[in-house]
Amino acid sequence: MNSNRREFLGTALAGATFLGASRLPAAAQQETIKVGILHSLSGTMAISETTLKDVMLMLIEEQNKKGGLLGKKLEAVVVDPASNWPLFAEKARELITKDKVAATFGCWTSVSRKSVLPVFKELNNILFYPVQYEGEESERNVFYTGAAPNQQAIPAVDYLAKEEKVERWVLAGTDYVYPRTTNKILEAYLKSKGVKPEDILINYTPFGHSDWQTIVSDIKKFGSAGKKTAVVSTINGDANVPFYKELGNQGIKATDIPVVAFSVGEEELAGIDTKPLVGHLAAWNYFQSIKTPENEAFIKQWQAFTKNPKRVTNDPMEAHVVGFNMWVKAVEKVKSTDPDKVIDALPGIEAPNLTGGISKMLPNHHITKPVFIGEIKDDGQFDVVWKTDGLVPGDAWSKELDGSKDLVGDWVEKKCGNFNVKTGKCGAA
Amino acid sequence: MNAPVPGALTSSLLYLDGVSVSFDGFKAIRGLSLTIEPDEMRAIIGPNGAGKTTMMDIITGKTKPDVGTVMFGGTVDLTKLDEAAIANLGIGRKFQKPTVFDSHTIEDNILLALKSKRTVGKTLFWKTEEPQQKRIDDILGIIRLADRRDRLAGSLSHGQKQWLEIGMLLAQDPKLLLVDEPAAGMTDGETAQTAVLLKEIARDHSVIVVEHDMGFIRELGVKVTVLHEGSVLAEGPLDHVSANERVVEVYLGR
Amino acid sequence: MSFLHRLKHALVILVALVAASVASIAQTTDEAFKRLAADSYSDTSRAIEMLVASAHPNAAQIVEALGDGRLLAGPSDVVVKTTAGGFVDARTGQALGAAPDGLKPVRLNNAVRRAVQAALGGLGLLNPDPAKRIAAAEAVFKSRDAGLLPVVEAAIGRETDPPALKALRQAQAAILIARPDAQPLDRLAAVEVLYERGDQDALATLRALPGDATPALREAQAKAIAAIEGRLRLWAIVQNLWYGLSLGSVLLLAAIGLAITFGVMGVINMAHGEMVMLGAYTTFVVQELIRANAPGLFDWSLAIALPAAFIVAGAVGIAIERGVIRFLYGRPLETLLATWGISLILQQAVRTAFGPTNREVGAPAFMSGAFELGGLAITYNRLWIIVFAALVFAALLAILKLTPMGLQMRAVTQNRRMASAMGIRTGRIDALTFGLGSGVAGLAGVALSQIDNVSPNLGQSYIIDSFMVVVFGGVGNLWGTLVGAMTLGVANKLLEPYAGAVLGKIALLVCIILFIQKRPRGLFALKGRAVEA
Amino acid sequence: MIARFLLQNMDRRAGIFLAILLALAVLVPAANLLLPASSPFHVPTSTLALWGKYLCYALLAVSLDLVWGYCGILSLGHGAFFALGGYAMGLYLMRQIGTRGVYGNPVLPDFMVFLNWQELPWYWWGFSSFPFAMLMVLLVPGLLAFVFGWFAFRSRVTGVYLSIITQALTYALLLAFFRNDMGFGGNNGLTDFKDILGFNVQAQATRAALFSMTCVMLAAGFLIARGIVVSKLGKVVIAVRDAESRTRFLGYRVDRFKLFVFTVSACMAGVAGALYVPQVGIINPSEFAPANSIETVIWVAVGGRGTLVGAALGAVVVNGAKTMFTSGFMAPYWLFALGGLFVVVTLFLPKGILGTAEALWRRRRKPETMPAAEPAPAE
Repeated sequence: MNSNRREFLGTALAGATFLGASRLPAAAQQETIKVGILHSLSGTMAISETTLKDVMLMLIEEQNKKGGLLGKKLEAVVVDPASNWPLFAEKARELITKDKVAATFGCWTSVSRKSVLPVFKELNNILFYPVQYEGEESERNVFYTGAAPNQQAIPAVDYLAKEEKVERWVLAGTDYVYPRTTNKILEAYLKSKGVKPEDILINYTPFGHSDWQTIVSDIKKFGSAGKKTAVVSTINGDANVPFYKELGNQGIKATDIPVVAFSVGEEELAGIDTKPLVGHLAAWNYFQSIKTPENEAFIKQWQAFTKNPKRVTNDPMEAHVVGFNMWVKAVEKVKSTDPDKVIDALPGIEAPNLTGGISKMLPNHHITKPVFIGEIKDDGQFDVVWKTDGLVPGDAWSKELDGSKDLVGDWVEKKCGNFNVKTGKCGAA
Repeated sequence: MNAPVPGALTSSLLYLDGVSVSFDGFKAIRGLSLTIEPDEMRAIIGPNGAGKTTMMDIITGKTKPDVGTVMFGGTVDLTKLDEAAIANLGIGRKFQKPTVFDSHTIEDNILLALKSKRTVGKTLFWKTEEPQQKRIDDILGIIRLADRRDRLAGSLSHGQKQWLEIGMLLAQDPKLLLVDEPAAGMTDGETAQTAVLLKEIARDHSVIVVEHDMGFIRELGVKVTVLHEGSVLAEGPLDHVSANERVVEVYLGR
Repeated sequence: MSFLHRLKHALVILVALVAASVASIAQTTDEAFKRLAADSYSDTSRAIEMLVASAHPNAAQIVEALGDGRLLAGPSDVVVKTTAGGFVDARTGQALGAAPDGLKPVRLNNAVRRAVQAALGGLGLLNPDPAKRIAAAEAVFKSRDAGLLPVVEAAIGRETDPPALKALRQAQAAILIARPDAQPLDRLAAVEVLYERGDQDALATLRALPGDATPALREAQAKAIAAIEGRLRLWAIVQNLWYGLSLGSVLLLAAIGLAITFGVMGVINMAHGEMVMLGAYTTFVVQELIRANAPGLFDWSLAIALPAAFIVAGAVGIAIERGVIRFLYGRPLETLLATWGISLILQQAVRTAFGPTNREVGAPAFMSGAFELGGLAITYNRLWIIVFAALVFAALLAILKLTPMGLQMRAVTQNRRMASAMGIRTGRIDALTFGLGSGVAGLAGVALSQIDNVSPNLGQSYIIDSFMVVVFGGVGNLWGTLVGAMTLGVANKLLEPYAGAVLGKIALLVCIILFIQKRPRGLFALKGRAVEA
Repeated sequence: MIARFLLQNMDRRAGIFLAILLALAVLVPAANLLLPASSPFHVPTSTLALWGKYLCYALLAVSLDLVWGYCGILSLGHGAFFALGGYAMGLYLMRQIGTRGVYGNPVLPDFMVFLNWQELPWYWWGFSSFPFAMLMVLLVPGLLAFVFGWFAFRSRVTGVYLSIITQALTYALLLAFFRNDMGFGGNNGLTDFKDILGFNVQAQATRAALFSMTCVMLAAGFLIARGIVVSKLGKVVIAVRDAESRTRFLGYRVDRFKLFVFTVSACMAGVAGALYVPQVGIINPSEFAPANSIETVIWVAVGGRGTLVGAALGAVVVNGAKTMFTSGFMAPYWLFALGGLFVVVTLFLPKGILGTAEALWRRRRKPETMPAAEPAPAE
């Protein structure tokens, strides 16, 4: 009776979405090489990731101007994982199986990387990950163009100890894996350098923490024990603005208690009035203020592309530039975009970074990078006050942690991401 | 069946003494005392704000009195119980504004009211047995809605809802029925029928009827209690109380 | 630091007014200016010492300029860019028409900055302006440089201004206490002075007592430290209360708009946070305009932004009410869904219009910095936000209680049918009420732009807390919202030191959940039969 | 008796819905495993994974519809029960990794190794056993719901207040699970699963099996929910939704009925979460995010509140739309579309897709009757 029409409607709708969902943007012409861009354009991470999407679009456009790759044009496939981790996995699968991308550039947070990792392994494709992270990973299908802890955290601490004579340390971070691991590493490292436990204060705050009054005043207290004190900040992007505002207001000057940050770059500072922060530090592998021909060209190109003469550049953007160029070179070398061939070709590939050096892809799928320490200037830029002489090779596995000190990643000889030098076996066990 | 319980403080079914309650300073009930005998029908009248509805709220446990005793069946202190417990003791209520379950069919409304164990398990695996179905049919007959049993209660007219609610009262088979303005919004014919129905019920139930409609009260022809400002102003046969000039003054002077 | 020793000798000379030979001065200064041009931090620091040592007439001016990055150096000459914007030849001190070409500002790092401070400390002690002298004394107090003792004492000798004298004595004490060769009695007296000062820095100085100290001194030090710590502990509690109040005021601002839309109208407005965000972005736009057109007005930017934010958010609010919500009255849970959709749209709209990254909202002068009140450090922006929250609250209360519009609002919310029967145009009142609530949220946005990110996600981070506050305080009651916000704020801050930020917040949420069990309608619930219906 | 309970007065709609589920359960995996990729009827694994996810959401939606659509309890915290079920499954999957973690630690998961935890926290014990884990999938959400509901319903917290504190509940859990000290992997959550009951979770066959399992569970969940709402208890619950105090005066202990439905629904949500985790390959605290719970409410509203089938339908439609909008040229603007959808639905389809379709249909048939589960003005 009356119900069957109802049914019909229901099923029809269900069917419709089924079809709709199952045939998504069909691949256009065959003669393009597709490149996946997996960065959140909405949700909490859009703040950081949207820029990276734009940078990739710019790079691909440039490459096409140069005649594309292997005689074919590159085609960017943009998806929005919306800062939702399972959606990252879904979108990765979509990029690889539906759009048949040759490689994917994406992810910002560790959790998003962890979420797509199984997909890239299962479907054997390539991910370029451009953000500094906690290390402790070396996967065949992932290339880490951001800094490992030994390319950022440890040099920064060395600088403070040497140049600023710091004896007392506050390790402040957002409560997630990157700060946790980095602080574990730093704690071990500092103790090995003879810092007493009572001279280290570790503090974790939730994401997007906005009321810093108590913590900043605690730091002030901790700093008044008659020893030179510094803060090593692994506070996540969003929470930094209120943190620095509070620092400025409570009158903590860089000359009293310098703060060195690992997640604060030009983009983050663009949201703050930096006058009270002059002299606080950040450790990166790239600064916009670094004067090299490559960098100046890149900045000009970027500001032209975004039609915004004030638009800043930052470290993860450079990571994408380097990663993209490495991928292009590898593809040209093997005359193919076949993931297996490219993966094997990438280690050893060299590409110029924007700071005048030549970065090299290592067997553990991390790259060599210079390390810079910059002081915040009142114009929101950084003034490089220290740099490593050469380029520092990225360690996949930290020497400071018991769990991982015997591990190395080597995809060239050992074909293994976690080879245990003690047991001489792959897979640590 | 309603013989005084041994050891009871009183032989009466319902016994209110010195009950008072106030909302934010406003004394809705002050020192109200009232007793209802088994199988008695009592009409309660009084101007608006006399505390009629509040009295019912107190008896049914919706409102807890500030002071005073409310005993049921001589032994049970109603002030200690919640609505559900009181209802299960056998006190049924019909609201001033008829409240039935609009999105249920008329039959289901009766079914929900039908006397039975009210536990989760029992209702989950409920199966309507023959006698229960018969009882439902009877009640539907009594309230003249048998032919509309599958309609949604929401689709009924005001008067029909009144009847349905009375039917639900019957289904509950309570010892005491509290009926709030049953004749409101009814045609004279319906009103007459309602009076008959209530008298019918009153044969083996105690009933408290709150009503404005004097004609209706007259038809019931029962003892009347006049409430004013939360306490009893007069009590007795309708002619007797309507002769009382205080009452007249209260009604006219309002 | 070794250079401070040289600095010390230099100042001893300076104070003793033994003028070194003109030639040597010229030499050292030439050397110093060369180093300034060398663009190396160590050279710059060295240059500072030499300048001070050389007792060069412009030394103070030069070092000060260097400190604010107003010192331009080149191979040939060094120029001071005056605060007025003119140029002065550092060597001769005579004004120049314009800066010669090929000059680069001398760069600083923290080491150089410290050198500058120390130098200014030394030089400033004899500065005619007492404020400058106090600042200088503070610098010495921090640097604790024994070399400056003679200068300090000399300064004390001629000091007339009491506060400056106090500062100088403290500086002297800071130096003395760390000096083995000083008189034991002096050092004991120093402990006393530091105890008088009794703040974190004093504590730091006392703790830095070297190992040589005599038992008597040790004892005095221990006593002083204990006493100061005790005092500070008390202040810490007060401080925490203050933090609690300021957090409470933020919560109040975020929630009070909701107390109207949700509390008074019963509309669950999930887009409330976005109204706050719009307010913040309005502030940003206003500041941009001011920066571009009338920089002089910058300190007034917030004052100008307030009405703008109120109007923008209020207008959007009215639009939402007329466009969507009015069709949903009596179905509060449906409004929840619709407004949630609206909040998504607003967020993405702002993201598209302003980009996803944070925008900078500057702090006007009167809102930056902090001041000490006893042991209490009070930051101006927090202070102003508290004041602002109080004003907004009072204003709202007045509107609802005193104005005819407020009267009509309450009438409509209490009995819609009756109100319309009395000829109140309920539709109009609804729109206005919702607009008012949204506008107030906009005002909150102006305040929050001073302490938080101005990003499309701004609103999201406050919406839940706001609902907690309103529900906790009791729907439909502004006072409830006030008490609710303050209670939550203070409780949060009192918990934080022990439980940490996260656990503290969790504990609080659990408390609210349990509290609602006890008082299902919040702190200030309406009673009586009216509520049941 | 159970069979009777589940199948009592089965109507056409339910029948067809179950038929569809059964068909999906059989045909889709078959089309995925047996047919060659070239065949036009071949279902790619990605679609399989996608639809597995949708159907988990559908089960969550059904569970929410049970409490909201029929009992009038708008839970803004149902994501919490979903996530807890997911975590229970996640713990099991983590324990299955064994020595295959990057550090090859037989006991500790990787994240515990490099944050040098010394031993496994007690609350991880037993999760290496599948039966125990499955028990927890039901028990943990169920227990939380029971305790929470016992407090809330007994003290008659209703309407908006209830919604807000359910939100507080899931928010508190969100914060708690973010903490690394909790030992649930903090923000990264649990991931990099190897196998389930000895089968590789990545394997196509396993995926297919999980998909079928999801269909079956959704069917089961639907039957249970349906059994409840058509029983007399269902009638009572609807009565509570429409006139709570009246129901009390009839002698029903309203709080107990609410508690029962709420707990059942929570268990159902837990199962949904447990099926969800192995298919998406990660569980992390963001599943507790209040926004997720609100979205679930919206699926139900879109599909049609108080029509269990509609809830499932809504979940699939909204998520399908999300999948489409978040790729290609729409990517930067999809939030407009999604937000717009919610506004439009609440304004013009207050009964949701299914409810409206029904209403239209009935208007042409018998104007005066309405479906038993007509959404009443919520309180």
